[in-house]
Amino acid sequence: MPTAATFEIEYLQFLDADGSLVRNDLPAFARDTKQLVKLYQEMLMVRIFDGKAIALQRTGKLGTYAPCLGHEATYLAIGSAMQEDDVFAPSYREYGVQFHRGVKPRELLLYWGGDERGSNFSGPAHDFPWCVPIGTQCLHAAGAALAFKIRKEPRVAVCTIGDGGSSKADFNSALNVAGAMNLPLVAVIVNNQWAISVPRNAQTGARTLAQKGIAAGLECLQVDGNDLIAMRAAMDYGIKRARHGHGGICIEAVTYRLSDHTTADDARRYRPEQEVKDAWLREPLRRLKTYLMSLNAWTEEEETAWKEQCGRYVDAEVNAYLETKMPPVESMFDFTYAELPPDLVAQRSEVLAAEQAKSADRSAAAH
Amino acid sequence: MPTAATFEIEYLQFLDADGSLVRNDLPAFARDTKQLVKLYQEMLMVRIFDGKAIALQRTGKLGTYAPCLGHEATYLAIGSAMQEDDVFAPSYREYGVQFHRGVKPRELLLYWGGDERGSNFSGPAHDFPWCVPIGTQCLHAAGAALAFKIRKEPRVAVCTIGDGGSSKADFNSALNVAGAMNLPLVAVIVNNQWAISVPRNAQTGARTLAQKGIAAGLECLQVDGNDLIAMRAAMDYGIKRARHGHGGICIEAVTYRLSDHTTADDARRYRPEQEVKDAWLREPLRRLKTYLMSLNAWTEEEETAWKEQCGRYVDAEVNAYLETKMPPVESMFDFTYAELPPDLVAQRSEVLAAEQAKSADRSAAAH
Amino acid sequence: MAQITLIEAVTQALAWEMKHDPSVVVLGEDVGINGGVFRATIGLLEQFGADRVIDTPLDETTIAGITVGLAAQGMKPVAEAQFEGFIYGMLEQIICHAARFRNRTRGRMTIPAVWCAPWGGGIRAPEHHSEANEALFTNVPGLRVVLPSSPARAYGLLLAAIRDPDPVIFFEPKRIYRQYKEEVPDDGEALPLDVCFVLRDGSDVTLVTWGAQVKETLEAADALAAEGISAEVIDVATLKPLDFDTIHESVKKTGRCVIVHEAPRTAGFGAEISARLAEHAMYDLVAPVERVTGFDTHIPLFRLEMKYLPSVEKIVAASKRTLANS
Amino acid sequence: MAQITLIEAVTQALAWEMKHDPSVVVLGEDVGINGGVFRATIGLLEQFGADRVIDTPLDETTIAGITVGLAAQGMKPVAEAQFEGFIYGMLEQIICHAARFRNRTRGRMTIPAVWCAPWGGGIRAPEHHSEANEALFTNVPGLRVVLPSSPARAYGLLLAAIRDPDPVIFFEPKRIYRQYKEEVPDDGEALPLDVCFVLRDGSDVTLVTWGAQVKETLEAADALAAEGISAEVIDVATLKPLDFDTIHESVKKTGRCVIVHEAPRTAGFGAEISARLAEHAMYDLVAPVERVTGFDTHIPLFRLEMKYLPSVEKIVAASKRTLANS
Ligand SMILES: Cc1ncc(C[n+]2csc(CCOP(=O)(O)OP(=O)(O)O)c2C)c(N)n1
Ligand SMILES: Cc1ncc(C[n+]2csc(CCOP(=O)(O)OP(=O)(O)O)c2C)c(N)n1
Ligand SMILES: [Mg+2]
Ligand SMILES: [Mg+2]
Repeated sequence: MPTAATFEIEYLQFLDADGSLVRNDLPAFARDTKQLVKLYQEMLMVRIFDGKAIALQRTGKLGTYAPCLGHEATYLAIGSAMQEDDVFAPSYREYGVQFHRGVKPRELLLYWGGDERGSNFSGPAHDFPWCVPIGTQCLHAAGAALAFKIRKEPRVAVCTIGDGGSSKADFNSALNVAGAMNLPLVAVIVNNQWAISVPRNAQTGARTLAQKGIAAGLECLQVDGNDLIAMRAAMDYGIKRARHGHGGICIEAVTYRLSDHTTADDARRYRPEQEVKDAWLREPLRRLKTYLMSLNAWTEEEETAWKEQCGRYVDAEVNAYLETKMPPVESMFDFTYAELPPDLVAQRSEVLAAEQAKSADRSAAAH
Repeated sequence: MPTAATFEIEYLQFLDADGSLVRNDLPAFARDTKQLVKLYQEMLMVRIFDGKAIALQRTGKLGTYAPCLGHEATYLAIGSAMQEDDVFAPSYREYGVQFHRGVKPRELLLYWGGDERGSNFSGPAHDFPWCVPIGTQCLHAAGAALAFKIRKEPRVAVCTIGDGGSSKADFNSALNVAGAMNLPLVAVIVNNQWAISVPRNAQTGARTLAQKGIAAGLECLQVDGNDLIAMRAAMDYGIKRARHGHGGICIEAVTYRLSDHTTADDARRYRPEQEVKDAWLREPLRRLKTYLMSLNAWTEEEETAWKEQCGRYVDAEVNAYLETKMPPVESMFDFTYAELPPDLVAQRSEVLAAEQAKSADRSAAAH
Repeated sequence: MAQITLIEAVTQALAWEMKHDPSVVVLGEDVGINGGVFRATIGLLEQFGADRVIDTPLDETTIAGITVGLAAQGMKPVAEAQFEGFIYGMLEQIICHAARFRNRTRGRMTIPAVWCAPWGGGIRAPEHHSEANEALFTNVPGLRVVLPSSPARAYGLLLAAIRDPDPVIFFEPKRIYRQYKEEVPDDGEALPLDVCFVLRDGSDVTLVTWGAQVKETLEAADALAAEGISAEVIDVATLKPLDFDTIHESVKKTGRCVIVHEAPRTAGFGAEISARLAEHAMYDLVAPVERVTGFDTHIPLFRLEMKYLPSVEKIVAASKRTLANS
Repeated sequence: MAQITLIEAVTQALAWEMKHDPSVVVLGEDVGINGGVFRATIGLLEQFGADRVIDTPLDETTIAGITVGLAAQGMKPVAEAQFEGFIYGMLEQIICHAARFRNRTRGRMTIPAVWCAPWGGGIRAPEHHSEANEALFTNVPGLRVVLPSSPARAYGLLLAAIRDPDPVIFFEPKRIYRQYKEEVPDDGEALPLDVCFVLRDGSDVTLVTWGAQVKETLEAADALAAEGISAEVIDVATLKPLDFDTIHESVKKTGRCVIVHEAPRTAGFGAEISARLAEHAMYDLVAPVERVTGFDTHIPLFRLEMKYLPSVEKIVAASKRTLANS
């Protein structure tokens, strides 16, 4: 039969699980070992923060928390490939991207600590807040990309989504509109193999998740998401295309969720221990460290020193979080509309009155 | 770079626009010219009905109507390839499929005539009613397919969707779940090039619509939807695979909407006349007629006689429709729940009382 | 100055605001070359180009989601659902994001967007083209819900909706799109989004309504007047946030209230107005509040739809009941 | 006989019905091996297999749509939204199809399906895990909306919901999933879907509520009793269709009514109850109806959420106002 169309999806990897190069066409940025070291340090920082956050939750000082253990390479690749005025639309665990873009750990903790002020963060003001409704952030990124196109700004919108989220209607809609309107959208599927208890193969019959982009006429690429170099190369490629008006791309970052889904989850209920053990052999930090040490660009001493520095930094951030005062009760009203309508004004003063009465009682009782 | 996956989408055509065979591996059914003649006759009947329905609307005897001019081959191929106990989930203009499955023109007219009773039709009771919210019917078909799989019934669910509808989130969700669960779903994209005023290329950047199935890991096929033989061969192929547990397929039927979108639309506002003229050269009836006449299986005399027969049949159906009494006013309540709750009982008697009062007034006035 | 219809007023407002604010864009299905299936956007493509009058792929989820993205990045999108009955695919984005971004980010990111849709029954349209589903939005904090009922109010309220810094649901009563024309100066003057409009003064009974039912309600007021009953008619116009004071003031005067809407009665927005009267006007009321509404059924296909919709007769009868009861 | 919690009663009802009706299937995200994020479906996969306990792809549109398809083809699906805050992607299918198929086809095709979701706030969960959005459904004809508030009612009402020939929205008040245990015989006995439950008799004031607020409302009744005020407590349980008679009978006796719900006040379902009282019980009421509800804001993240939710204090204060006023 005549052929209507053919497609090919490539797989990109530079560093294998053991930290040896599998190809010799290293991209320019990767020849700058200083930069690689810096990114490795940031990856390590994220991991240390992650562990600390879990500890906080376990001791009742934080609400439910979604760890990012194992995703560090993917996230730092995304963060470092983006420019400040590009827009990032995350789901809820892309801390590596966000720290690189200026979000403070204390803000992240505030968010998971049940305080809206965490989303008013120090990262770029045009970056989107954490997004809990799966997939919906991808359309925000597409809308941002459309705004850039309309205003003829050389900016790119990047969104991240999980393997589970790649099943969500919104994600496919975002890819489709990006293709239909030739938008500067870089969509990264962070395939960590699990959507809570549902394995990647239960999400779709597609051989790769990257091929979701074919339905939208987008460029597609599958990448070893545990390989910082490959992932960064993929992001550089996709962002450059998008910034120059060549349209969107769908990148599948193949990685693994080494942690529970969140602190409210117990992965042992549904996930074979052996699978996790094997995944640890492919995790992103070890291989990059090996590679950097093979170049004599990093030493165990530096590692130890850096870990201590991270510990101090994270502790300081945690204390800043713990010392944040409760938000005033009226703040629950103040951001519902730009201007409070009469109903809300009345409800607001009702609450304030009640609060004052209570504290009056308390102080009365005190005397 | 290593390749993660490759895909190829084939294009299927047997009869070209002029009615000559472009390949010699005719499928078995197509060698049975009697059957081809019968299907040609049904296509002609649909076209004659279509024109009549438009005339009814123009003369105020019908509500808004969605014609199917140009889609006849696609529809009869689908209808004739399905078994009675397969399930069909249409959008709103697949009359050729439905007539073949036993829906009566009078029922169709009742529906467009603003009467719910039209959807309680004589076709298979398990077939879905017309579906106005674009794309949603595809998930009904997927659900039906899942029911068959759970009950281990060798049945297939077929849904149709437009080129515009192929952008709708639900459609992609239906393909994805069919792939993920290996469901017997045959999804046919009836690509008639227009979604009201929006051309196919504004819907997606995808080169073919068939490739939407790649995102879901489905088999994909692009077909000349104006070629009854190719379209029927594609349906036979897809239905057989599905029935034998080999999973779903996404078939793009390339055709053309020769009419306005509906009687409420004026395509001249947005569509070049020349494009329509050219499309008429590829329309499905002419080529099949030419082919059948070249086989001496059909003559002008038979054509004339058959047209008259269709005319009489359609007129009878139209009269049956026109003679249908208004539904009783209380019928607006009676199918809201299996059993009417007190509120509705009260509202229902309220209405009946008002109606009786009115008719009392009228008869009083009459004396 | 030209006399224009309600839908022409919608177009006029869009054109004015697009001319004066480059950040305003219109997006939806068939809003471009076709000018919308009701012609609400006719001429805009020619005037403002395809970058600002955007035909989207056929997916309400897409439209709603990119609208949030556009608005979050400094644009002022006016998104159209082709009919109110197709707005459901937009709800996750409207409820989870448009209505919440300001609150979620403590004001860092806001969504100054408008969602328009032709609304309501009575035009002999196919299924899903005749809903009155405003109650989907009136319980959602952070939204405004607006329903104009005249050319002038359509113009002024749509301008206000586009300029409002928060998301607005703007339902257009399609049954009265072309009911009558009136002079609507194209002066860019917005109307307030936080008041009800008293369309007719009266002393015996207050008739409260919105959207296309304003037509029947005013006709009912005439019929009542002919029988010496003086009805005050209020067009709520902005359902959320509700200007209850105007309604309350009127009921203080009349002591009676009939609420008219075409949505199903149970948990329709009329319930909120009736509830507030029960809570704040109990001692002003001399008769129980009445609701004249659609029934608790789906609006029937068009052979029966007029039997479903509130009628002048029903409004008159309900008004008389409030008078009989006292 | 074992004492079980509300969520264990949900599981017990699902298991009973799946055992006795092979057409019942459960589908949703993480309902399989994980047994649901709250363990509502724990053990079902082992008992009934992957054909009947179905982990779906992560897409609410998919879940809702295939649920309609399954139900239309002879199955009785119980679809789960992982949280009420993720149900929006299901609305088009629920409103346009589940609620309408019987009417659309004149009874030829019906949708005997149940949509379950954990519902409401107060568990210190992340954003979108604490909504009370029942008002999205109560204005939609063809639906039933059910909210159990005890293990026994969860068991009996869920059985009734699954057996009901029409679509049912079944919200589970997650805050009281494990509040207390009670004996719930696993006897397959369903409870009626069309009545309110009078949980406590009283003569001075009627407290009407549903879901998790039943807890605070009963505590408020105790507090009032301690001050010599006799409060009747009604659990509405089935919001739609509403059993207004039971509420009306109570108010005839008490002359006072306080409605308690955690959803935002404006256009929350409390408005419908208040409205019906205004319309049918005006002469029975000796004091204006009161509503104690969530504010017209989004429920805050958990640092402030308890300040948002109705409290025993607020219910007691409102009850006293109804007494002071007369
Ligand atoms: C619309 C919606 N449905 C359900 C959920 C509940 N939920 C939160 S995370 C999650 C799994 C997400 O898996 P994946 O997309 O793979 O991302 P990951 O958490 O693995 O990074 C689910 C079902 C949600 N947040 N939003
Ligand atoms: C969810 C939804 N959105 C919008 C519409 C309005 N509408 C009806 S038909 C149509 C175009 C459909 O085009 P296509 O899918 O190509 O099918 P065709 O009519 O060409 O057969 C639109 C936008 C609808 N019916 N449902
Ligand atoms: Mg995942
Ligand atoms: Mg089309």
